[in-house]
Amino acid sequence: MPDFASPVLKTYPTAIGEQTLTDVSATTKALVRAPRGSDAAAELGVNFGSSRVADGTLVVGIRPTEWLVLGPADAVWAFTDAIDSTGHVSKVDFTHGRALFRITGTQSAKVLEKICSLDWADNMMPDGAATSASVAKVTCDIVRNDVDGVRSYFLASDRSSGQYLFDAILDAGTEFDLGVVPG
Amino acid sequence: MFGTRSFSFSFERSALMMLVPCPHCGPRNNSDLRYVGESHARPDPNAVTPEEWRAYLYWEDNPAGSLRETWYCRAGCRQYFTVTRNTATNEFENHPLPGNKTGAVDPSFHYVSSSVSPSVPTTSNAAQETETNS
Amino acid sequence: MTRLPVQPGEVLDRTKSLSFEWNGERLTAFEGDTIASAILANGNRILARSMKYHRPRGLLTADFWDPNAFVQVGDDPNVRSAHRLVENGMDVSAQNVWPSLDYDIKAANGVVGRFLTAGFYYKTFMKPAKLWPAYEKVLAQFAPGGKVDLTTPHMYHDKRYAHPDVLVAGGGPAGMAAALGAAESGAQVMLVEHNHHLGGSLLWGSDADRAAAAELAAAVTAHDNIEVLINSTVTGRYEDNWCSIAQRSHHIAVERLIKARAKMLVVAPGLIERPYVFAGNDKPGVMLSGAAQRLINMYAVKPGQRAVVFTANAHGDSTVADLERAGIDVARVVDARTGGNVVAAKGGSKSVEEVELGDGTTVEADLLITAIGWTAPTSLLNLAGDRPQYDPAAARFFSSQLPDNILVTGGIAGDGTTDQLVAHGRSTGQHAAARAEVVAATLQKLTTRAADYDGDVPSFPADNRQPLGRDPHPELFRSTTHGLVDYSEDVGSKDLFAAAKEGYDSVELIKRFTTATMGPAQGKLETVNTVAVLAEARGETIAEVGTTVWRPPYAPITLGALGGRIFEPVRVSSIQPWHEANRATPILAGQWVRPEHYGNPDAEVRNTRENVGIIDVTPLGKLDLRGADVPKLLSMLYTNKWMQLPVGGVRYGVMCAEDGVVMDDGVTGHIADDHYIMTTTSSGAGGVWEWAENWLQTEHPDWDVHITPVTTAFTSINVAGPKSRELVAKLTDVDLDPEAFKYMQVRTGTIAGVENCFMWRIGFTGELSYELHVPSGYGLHVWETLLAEGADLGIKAFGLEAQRIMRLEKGHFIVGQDTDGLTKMPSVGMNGLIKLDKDDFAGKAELADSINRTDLPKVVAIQTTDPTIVPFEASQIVRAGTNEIIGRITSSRMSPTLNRSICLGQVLPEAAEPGSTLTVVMTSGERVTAKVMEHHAHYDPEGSRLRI
Amino acid sequence: MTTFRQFMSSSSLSTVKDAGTSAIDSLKKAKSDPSKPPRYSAAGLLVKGAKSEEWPRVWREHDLKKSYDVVIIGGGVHGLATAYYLATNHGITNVAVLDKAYLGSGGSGRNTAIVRSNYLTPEGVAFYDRSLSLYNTMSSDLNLNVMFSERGHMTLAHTDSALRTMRWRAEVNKLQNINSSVIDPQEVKKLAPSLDVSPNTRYPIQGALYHPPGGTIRHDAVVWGYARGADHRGVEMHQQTEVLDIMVEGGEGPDGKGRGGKVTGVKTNRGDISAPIVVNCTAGWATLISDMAGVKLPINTHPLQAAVTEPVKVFLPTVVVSGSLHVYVSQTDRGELVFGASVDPFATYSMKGSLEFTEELAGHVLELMPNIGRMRLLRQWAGLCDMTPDYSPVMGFTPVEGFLCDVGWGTYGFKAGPVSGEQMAECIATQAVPKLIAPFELARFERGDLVGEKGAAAVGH
Repeated sequence: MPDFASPVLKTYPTAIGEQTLTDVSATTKALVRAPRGSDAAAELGVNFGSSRVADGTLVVGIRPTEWLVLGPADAVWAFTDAIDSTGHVSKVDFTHGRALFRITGTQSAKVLEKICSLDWADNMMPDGAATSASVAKVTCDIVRNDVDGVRSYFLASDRSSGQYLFDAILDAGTEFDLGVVPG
Repeated sequence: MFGTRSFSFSFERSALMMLVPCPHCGPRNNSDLRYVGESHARPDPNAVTPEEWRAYLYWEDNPAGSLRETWYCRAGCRQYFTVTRNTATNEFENHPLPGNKTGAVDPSFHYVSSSVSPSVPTTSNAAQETETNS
Repeated sequence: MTRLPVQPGEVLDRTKSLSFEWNGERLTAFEGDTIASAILANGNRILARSMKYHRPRGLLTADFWDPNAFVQVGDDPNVRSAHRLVENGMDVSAQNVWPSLDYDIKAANGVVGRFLTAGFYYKTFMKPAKLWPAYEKVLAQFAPGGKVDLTTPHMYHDKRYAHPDVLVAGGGPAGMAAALGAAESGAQVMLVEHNHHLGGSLLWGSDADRAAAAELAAAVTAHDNIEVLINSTVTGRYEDNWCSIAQRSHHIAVERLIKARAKMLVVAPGLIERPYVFAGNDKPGVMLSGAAQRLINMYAVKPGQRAVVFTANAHGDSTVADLERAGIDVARVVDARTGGNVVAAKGGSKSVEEVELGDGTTVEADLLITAIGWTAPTSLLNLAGDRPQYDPAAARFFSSQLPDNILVTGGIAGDGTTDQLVAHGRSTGQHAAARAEVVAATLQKLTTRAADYDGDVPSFPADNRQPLGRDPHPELFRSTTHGLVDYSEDVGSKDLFAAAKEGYDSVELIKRFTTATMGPAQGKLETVNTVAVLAEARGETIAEVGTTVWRPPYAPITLGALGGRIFEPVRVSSIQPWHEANRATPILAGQWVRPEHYGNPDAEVRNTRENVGIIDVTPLGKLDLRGADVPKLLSMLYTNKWMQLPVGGVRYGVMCAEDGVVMDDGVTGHIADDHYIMTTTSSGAGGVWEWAENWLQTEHPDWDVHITPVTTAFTSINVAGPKSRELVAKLTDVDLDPEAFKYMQVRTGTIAGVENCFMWRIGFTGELSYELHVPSGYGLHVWETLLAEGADLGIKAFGLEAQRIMRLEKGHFIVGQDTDGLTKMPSVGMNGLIKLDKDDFAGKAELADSINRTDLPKVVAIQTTDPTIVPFEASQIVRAGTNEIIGRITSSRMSPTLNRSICLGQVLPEAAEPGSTLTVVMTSGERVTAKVMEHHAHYDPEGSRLRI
Repeated sequence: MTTFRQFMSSSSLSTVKDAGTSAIDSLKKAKSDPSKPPRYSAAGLLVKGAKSEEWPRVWREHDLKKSYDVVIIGGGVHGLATAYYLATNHGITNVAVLDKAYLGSGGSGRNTAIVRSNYLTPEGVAFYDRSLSLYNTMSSDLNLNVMFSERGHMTLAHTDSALRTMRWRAEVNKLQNINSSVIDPQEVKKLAPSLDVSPNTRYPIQGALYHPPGGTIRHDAVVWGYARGADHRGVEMHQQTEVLDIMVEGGEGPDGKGRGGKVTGVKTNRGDISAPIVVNCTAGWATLISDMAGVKLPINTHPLQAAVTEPVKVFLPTVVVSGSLHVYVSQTDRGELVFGASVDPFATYSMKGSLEFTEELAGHVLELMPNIGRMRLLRQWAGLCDMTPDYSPVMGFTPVEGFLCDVGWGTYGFKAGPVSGEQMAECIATQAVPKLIAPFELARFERGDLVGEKGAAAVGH
């Protein structure tokens, strides 16, 4: 197989500050659908609005009856293959459909607050919380996934808008010295 | 009207930034949703006269008050749902945000979801060319 | 110089001297000076001329709302000079003057003022009608305001959202205390102050006042829970406490908009001092008590030499002491509370010289201070649905009904000593914090993503605040003479009386007729006086007359700040880098940027017809459909049948809305058991997805179908041309034998080493073609591999224009171009695809009726008699010899394949029969003939080329 | 064809017969009235100014009578123009115009006062062209300067498809002798130098439909002019008079309302009025009024927002419209930029302005004119628009006899005021639908034959 090409193609100087943005679009993404109350739903183990780490993957309840499983390909497929497929359950490889970015740093919520109307306060968006919303006018799936106690968020958008969104986030982060760290 | 029945105009425009009670996400800015229109039950297409069908397509209740209507949580959970809103005040029945109305908070706030009729959404492209007043 | 020695409360930094230009003259200032205070400190008194009569004007209020202090600063028009701080090197000039501030020819208007009553222009210039445009040009010369510089760059404007628990509008004593009260109760607070300093009216008050202000400001600034925004304004309050804040003090943006969803809003803007209506009340030297106090105490400027003070309240009284301390001779204090009155300010046009009093005496003075009462700036409250009520005892309006998420404190709520105001503010802040907690808890409990909220949401606490009192105040609006009511608009009380007599006697009509309150202060100085004068003219009370509705924004906000950074998402395919490197001419299609062509679309067409071409069709909408009930969904969405499509099959379908109008079209392939992929038009992708979800969620929730939008998950490449099979065969493991893989079939496999691809044989271009869909991370790789492997076959990339030409040669209609918002399916010549024997499908009921109609227009292929003439798209087709429109050309091109002009059009049935002769009106007006063709396809109507 | 008087005399209601005679009487009276108010003129201004005299009331106040020949609900441009032309063209003067607030308080005073006739469909063009010609002579017809400013109207195209629609409109216009053509970006720049016509913008200007006869007008003056003209001829304007119910007999619905019924009058907050003809000329409240007669309409009410900036010296000589960017803008003689947009996306009767409208508006205006970022937005407001499925009005008769509608004007109502009044007056007086408004009858929806303006509006890309 050839190399995976990310939707973010421009090159950026490497970050010097504490606030970082990373393109992780190459991460394997599986979209799993299962009915409410099904065995599959139970195995996925999280409800709409939250996420959990399971077997080397991040399992995110991004919509009612819809989950996004993120991680290295092997781990993602091992996890999703094991999910009970009885009934109306489907699993779609969504790796190529979405751009995926991670923004990390104590000020990361302040950056996002400039381009997204969500309330990023801890009680409204705790670590592990998942939702979707318009970010700089692009609909994104958003998961808070702190790294060593530092605020961090995944943002997944339609792949075709990836470059635009990446630049919009960087622009919003100017006043906080947001910089790019390679994935 | 937004075409539940068939017509629709631009909706990727923002208006009053009210909080819409999405039954799945919770309160959301209305800019995250698409307004679908009045909720009318779809008649059996095999049992209507053309006139009855067009009455379904075109007649509107348009009350200045309580209206059953459909929204689509476009940037959020992507679910269609039906709520009741007062079109004179833009207050939703069981409003999610206490304090907008004078009076006590209703802690037993809950939502009703029900079957509504399909609509044709337009795309942003089509909407862009919509004739404006001028 | 009129600069005073150092004043105890001045806000100047005398160690920092600045210089700037005023009408070409270099002036000096200190850091902290406003433009107006600096101009006055340099000995000038006149800042502007009035709109209609061009009368010289000096400071009236000496704050943001001053109607006489608009200046041009560089390319920035209409700058409030009594608010904007001086910066080194500023280029400031007077507006609305010609040729100069000192000598203005248009001041002649003032002489004929008695004829130019408000609304005079409605009564003249009717005849001759031809001359009105000339009059209009003259009137436009009188447009007030500064100049726009059409070379001003588009500056950087930032935006931000915020979710404070408590938003406090106003940083005076009550506002600061409210912020502290809320923050001390644990709330996150945003405190917004309109001016450059916290403190409000305390700043120009006594030493004790300033000490109190400093103490509060220090506490506010030190509190971690309070974000202070100075030189910022809460400009609006919208649904659900959605508040807009214009921040003019952020380091990276000239002005930025903050959008705050405040759980509680505390409104504490203080009061705005109201001018008095009397003869000569706009002469330079007539000013309000607050103006004099600000100039003396904050800016160390001496506003005059000899003053008359007309006072009805403590603020007026305290101004006397300030004037005296500044060395101004207070010639007379006229107390309204004991029956004193001011009748007229007299003198030359450039200054007051003497003041005529109610007792008949005349006092020489160059300064007349009035302190006659207040306007409560209830704008934010009005926006929340409040209808303020007039209290004659206090001579001002008070809020009457507020939603529970708004509280008021400070002067807008009542009167009191500084201590009383602070106490009220603090308890208001505490109460706001308690209410905000309830709102926060409710939001947390209702929001799915939020942390769990344990227990019951508390109820709103009881409001146990000690209310502020209301000091009695005499009602003072107009003296025994007529004077200006609206300084910005040059509208006087006499105009209002006349307008009322003429029948414009409701507050809204008089506003519209005279333009009173329509100027830059939007009624903050004018509305109450307008209402009072109208009440007087009608012989009614202020309460009976009512008031106008205040509209947002509270203070003007620049278009730049509102526009902010423009978020206009752009979408590109994974092949975009190649398109750019190969100098594709881009075309915008909605959010998509696509290659229109690579230099020569005709050559691209010919090469595709002769050899092989590839086009990036990624924006084509693609929906992955999975589940046992997909065929039922397809049957519902499309007009034709879908229950029997075998695995490996592909079918074309048309979607109609419920009114039978064509909505979208495309092909859908059966990939595997319970797995289909649907394509839609590029622009229809989002809409069809929502349409399908709508049917599933609301009409048929029992159907098992999962829809995933995969438009950009797959990069789509159409390989077309007689050599396309040969090319694709080099790259794939799929068996391309024409018998194994037929027209309108789909296969999955590996392409150029990329797994999990699918491809189908379809024929939009009319040639043998394979549409390849490859995972997008490898799209560019496949594209480049195709070009490399196809080099010996004569491969060339082609763009959207070549595709459009080829589809027109084939007669395929484009939804939204060859059809419009009223084109029902029977018009497009595909009645065979309308399967009325299906139980149900979208649009069935309407199509069942319209399929029998004989009056619907038809989409037909058209060729002009002269093959070299290509009518513009949108050319009209008329009944011969008339201007009666019977159709139009919807698509047209010169066909490089047929070397002739080809068209699609819509015509009425009378002209739709093959062979009918049509009259087409060219843009030039010339009429040419054309013929209706038998088939939609101009080229290869049998479709033999795509089935090989 | 039944004429108005035949209709009146055939009525079984005696009050109506009385009303019929009184119509003629009041016509005579109007003609011979010696107390006709003074004309407006420059000379008049001079005389009044010199003598410090007052002008008489622009329209008089009256007690509400018990009956009228025609009751018009809605004191905006449409209602007042209908009354004016009833009196002027047909001699029917026993007419009451009722408004629940003050005259011109609805859409007539909230629109952005743009007039034009470059519509898409032949029926639309013919209709609006008549309106434009009435606007052209209105100042002298009404003896009140409505300040019609024929400054040209430019609709920008940012895409191929938009340009195609502009061509379509231009071609249809030309066939009906409307001055309308497609111009290129350089010509656009000449007409409005503040526009950025460079190809590097997000929405490059590819051309425009230019319509020299279009322009702006002083909307309040139109209201006052019609009111004054109608008043001179004996029509009564009643402000603060709210219609609470419409009395209908013999209909198939509850209380005798609805299809097959016949209007007998209206109930108001100031008392009942009997009238054989009641005309719904409201906007925003059209369905609420027609509900009172039991008539269903294909209308939803949406707010339309507008805004105005502080004044600056005049720099924008034409009206500029961009459908793609949802914005239209013109500069008044006072120097303010007046902005409008398309309607808000959900139905509501709330007329509160919204922040998002101003943000989007400013963003888009700056796309077009990037140099005016320092101008300041002064005021925003909203009006109510009654949107129909085909962007065309509902005019003429309804299933209830004597109940007529002139509603559903969407965002186009102001432009159409004069011609609507003229045609509705003819419709009332002759009891037959005039040709110009025949395409807009209510029954088209039951037939599924919508008017083609919808076609253009929905043309995709």
